[in-house]
Amino acid sequence: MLNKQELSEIILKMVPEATFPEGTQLTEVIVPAENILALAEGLKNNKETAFDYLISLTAVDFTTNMTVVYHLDSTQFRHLIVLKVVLNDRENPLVDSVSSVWATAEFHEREVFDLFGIRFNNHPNLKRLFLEDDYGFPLRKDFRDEINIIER
Amino acid sequence: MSSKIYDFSSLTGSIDAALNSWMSPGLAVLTELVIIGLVFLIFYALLGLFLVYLERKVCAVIQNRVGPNRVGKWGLLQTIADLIKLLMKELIPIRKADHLLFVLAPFIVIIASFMAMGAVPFAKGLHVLDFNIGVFYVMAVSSLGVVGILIAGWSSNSKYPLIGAMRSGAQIVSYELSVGLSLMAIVVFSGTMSLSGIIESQADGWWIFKGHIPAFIAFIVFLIASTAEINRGPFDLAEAESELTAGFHTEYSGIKFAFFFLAEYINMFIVAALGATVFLGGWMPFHIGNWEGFNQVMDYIPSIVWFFTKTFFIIYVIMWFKWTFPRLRIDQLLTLEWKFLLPISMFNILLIAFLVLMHWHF
Amino acid sequence: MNSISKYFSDLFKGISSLWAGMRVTGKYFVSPGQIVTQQYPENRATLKMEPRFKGEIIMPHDENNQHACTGCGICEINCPNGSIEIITDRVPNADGKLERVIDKHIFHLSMCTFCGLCVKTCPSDALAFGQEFEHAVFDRHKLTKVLNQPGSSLKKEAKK
Amino acid sequence: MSEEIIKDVIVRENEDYIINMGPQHPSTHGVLRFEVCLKGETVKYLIPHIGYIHRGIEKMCEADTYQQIIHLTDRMDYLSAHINNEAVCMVVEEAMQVEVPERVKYIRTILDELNRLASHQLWWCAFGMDLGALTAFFYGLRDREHILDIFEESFGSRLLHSFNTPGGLMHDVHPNFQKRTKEFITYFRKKLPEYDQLLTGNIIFQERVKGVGYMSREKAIAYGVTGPSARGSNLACDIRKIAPYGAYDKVQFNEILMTEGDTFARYQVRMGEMWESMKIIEQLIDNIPEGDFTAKMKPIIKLPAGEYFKRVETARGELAVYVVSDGNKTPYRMKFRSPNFSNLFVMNELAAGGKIADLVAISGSLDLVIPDIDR
Repeated sequence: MLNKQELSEIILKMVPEATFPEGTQLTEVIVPAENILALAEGLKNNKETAFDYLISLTAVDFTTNMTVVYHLDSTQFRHLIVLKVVLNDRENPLVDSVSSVWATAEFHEREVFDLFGIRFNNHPNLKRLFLEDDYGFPLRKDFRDEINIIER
Repeated sequence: MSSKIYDFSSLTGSIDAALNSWMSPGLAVLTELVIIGLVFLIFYALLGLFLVYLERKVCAVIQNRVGPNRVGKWGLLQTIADLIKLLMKELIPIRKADHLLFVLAPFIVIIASFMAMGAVPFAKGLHVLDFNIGVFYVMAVSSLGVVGILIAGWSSNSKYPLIGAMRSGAQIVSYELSVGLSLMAIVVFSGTMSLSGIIESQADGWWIFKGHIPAFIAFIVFLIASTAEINRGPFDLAEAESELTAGFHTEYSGIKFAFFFLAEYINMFIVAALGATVFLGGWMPFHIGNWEGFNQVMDYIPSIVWFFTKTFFIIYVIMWFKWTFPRLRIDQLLTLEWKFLLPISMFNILLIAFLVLMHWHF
Repeated sequence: MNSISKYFSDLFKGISSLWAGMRVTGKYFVSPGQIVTQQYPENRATLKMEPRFKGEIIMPHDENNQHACTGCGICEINCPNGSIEIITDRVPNADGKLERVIDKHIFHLSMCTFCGLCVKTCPSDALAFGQEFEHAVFDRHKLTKVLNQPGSSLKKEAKK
Repeated sequence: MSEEIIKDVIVRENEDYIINMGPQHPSTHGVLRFEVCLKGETVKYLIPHIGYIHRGIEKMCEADTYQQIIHLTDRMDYLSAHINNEAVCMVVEEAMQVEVPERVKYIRTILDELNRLASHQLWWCAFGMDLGALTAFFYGLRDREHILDIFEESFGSRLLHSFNTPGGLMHDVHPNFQKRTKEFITYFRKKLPEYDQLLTGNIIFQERVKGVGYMSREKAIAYGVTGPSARGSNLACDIRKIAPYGAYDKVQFNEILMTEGDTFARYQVRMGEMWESMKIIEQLIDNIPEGDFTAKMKPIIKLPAGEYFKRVETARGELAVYVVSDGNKTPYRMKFRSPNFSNLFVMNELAAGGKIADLVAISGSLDLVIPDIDR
């Protein structure tokens, strides 16, 4: 079990651009989009961190940017870390897929693609998961559906 | 000893004589055919309805439920209500199905079971056809039903029915062997294939008792194999509802579905009747050695009661199986047959032949 | 030889395990014990729901046809599904001041999920759960209910 | 979307025999569709299709206050409704830094375990039915009825009881609660061995489940499988042990682990968990401390701006709640990491190469609840 200090040292070795916001519930790391795959592989394969279990992969629409959030756990050490990728291009957000690192990411990424329209590079099967192909991206804040959603 | 038992052939003989005195012999035979046909149709329908009701009640009691209790007293009319519902339902035609075969299949299934019924000895002298190869005839005819099932599965032009039909084919082809061999055991004991002859040979004791352990093993094998042959749980792979929704009759509706349903229950009756006849002495009362008084009391119970008691006992056991066991997988089903039942029954029949040769049976 | 004994011991174990299962079902066949099926329409007279059973939302009225609802609208705000609508009216009271009273407290049973937030948050305890559970109707509009009875008025003592 | 994104990854060959299991199929336990490619009786591959009951709970949460969210979480994994409620409540309590009374913690833990028992009973009977043992279905439901009666007496509803509320409980449990729970435990301790006689020991059952659908520990981790399904593959993933919440730190219980990784191992884990749940309830039921049933909470809960994350162990695995708050009374973003979502997608790995009957057994042993997948 590593604390925030030790984790940040390891991560900074892999991705020097990473930043660590203060005052968060869990250890959070913000990394640039182009580094996420390398960092994911590093965190999983590093013997000290061994983040082999992706709890959840989701996204948040902050209206100014899209943030992809990865919650990681280690089945060996049971320490948690949150990776964040900020995507400033809201119209055509694009990030590397981590499905080669954690198999479960394939489906979480499909869900994120379905609900946010964030596309993942090198994803083996990026299709919509829940909704129809011509439906919008409902979890984006600017999504409007006059027919099905009653605003309160 | 068996002379005390009422012989139905006197009744049927008197009807025959009366008919012959009224009309020409050819017409009399025709009338008899019509009468027997009508009686059987009614018996068939009533039996099917009753068996469905019985099954529901038995499983309800096993499962801590009440079972049908709304239509009629104790729900006795429930199956009749269901039948009316099925009669009124639309027969959904399937596009791109082979229509002739699609319609034909339920009839093949039901005719096969109907024909097998003809050879069942219900009581002393109450017998439509008393073949000298009765056992062989029942087996041959009852396995005709699989043709109907295969046709039903294939002609539906649907995927689940096809899998169900193929399973059913594989299943019945294999289990036919064990059924045949286990019946053959008793044929070896009694020295005849005629069903009435087999019953007569049990006048001094049923084969399951006087056939030693081999006859008992043959009975168990018969019970398992025949349960498989009539596609009932735990061998109901052809219509495994959790895998194939409804198996070979997925696409059938209304009365055509009812035919399959009815045929399944009648087949169960035929198998139970055959088991009762061959192993449990058919309509022969229960006799114990030299207890003359006891044997006489037993003789007072009509033979038809004996027959139905034994048959329904076997039916109950088959139902008990269904409501206890999970379903087998298709490869396990075939393993059970080819690795266990078939070797056992083959060894068993050799043993029996040896016993009979040495005159070690009673 | 070992394989033969294994064959027979497998056979024996298998049959005895099957027999164990048949004993359980056979036991229940002989003595079913407690029958769990509820004979529903027949037992309607004796069928008592638990006092806390959430069947529907009701507004209890006393013998003077008075209820405790002031029409504050907290239940309407708290309802997650919009199944409560309150139509209020302003009528002059004894002092001549205009006072808010409810005209209609409309409850859409078809939208209610029985989360209980309206009952819990009501400041004057005007709402409660009813034990009625037979809500099937042929017309969906019948599921929209007006909770305050016609001609009912606000219970004055209830306000403290 | 561009064409190459939408196209299928698996190019179907002409001779592939594709059957659709679902959306209406007896063994999918809901509106889930498996597109199964068969070769004879053998499954070549399967593709799960979901979304038939996607209700957009995460979107709906963005318009609801935290108290109102509770009733939505009931409807995700409806068989562990209470545990779902507790997850949201705890994330709010943690964010508000509210200390809930001990009594609430005890009652919540007991209800969690009762809920887990009810869920496992339903799983047992549905699993039996999947394998064709129809009587098992009624025995399981018969015993589950006792738990539902306890729930009905205390909460007024049997399945979807929005009984938790941020800060505590909606109201106190019924005075009969302790007595009836103890009665139930004595009753069920007698009935559970019957389950073993009817199904576990049965040779047909064992043949059907042993060695079927092998899942290695690595595969379980890679696919994010949690709960009893993963513990059958020797993956210690019980949140009740890793990060105890409620009163779990005050009770002794074992985390059932099996090394075989097959369907029978997953079955045995759940059967073992029923015994453990009863042990937990027995340790707590007599020691419920007196006190308030809720902590003091403001009527309008506004979480401080920030991000909060909480995991609980539902009957099917790990439910994680991730809340992004901007300081308003409604969450800015609410994400439920549901256990069944991850558990579902390992199906192809487990079922490929097996028989079609194995597919039914495997999907039964994963104990999928479809509304939890779609959310």
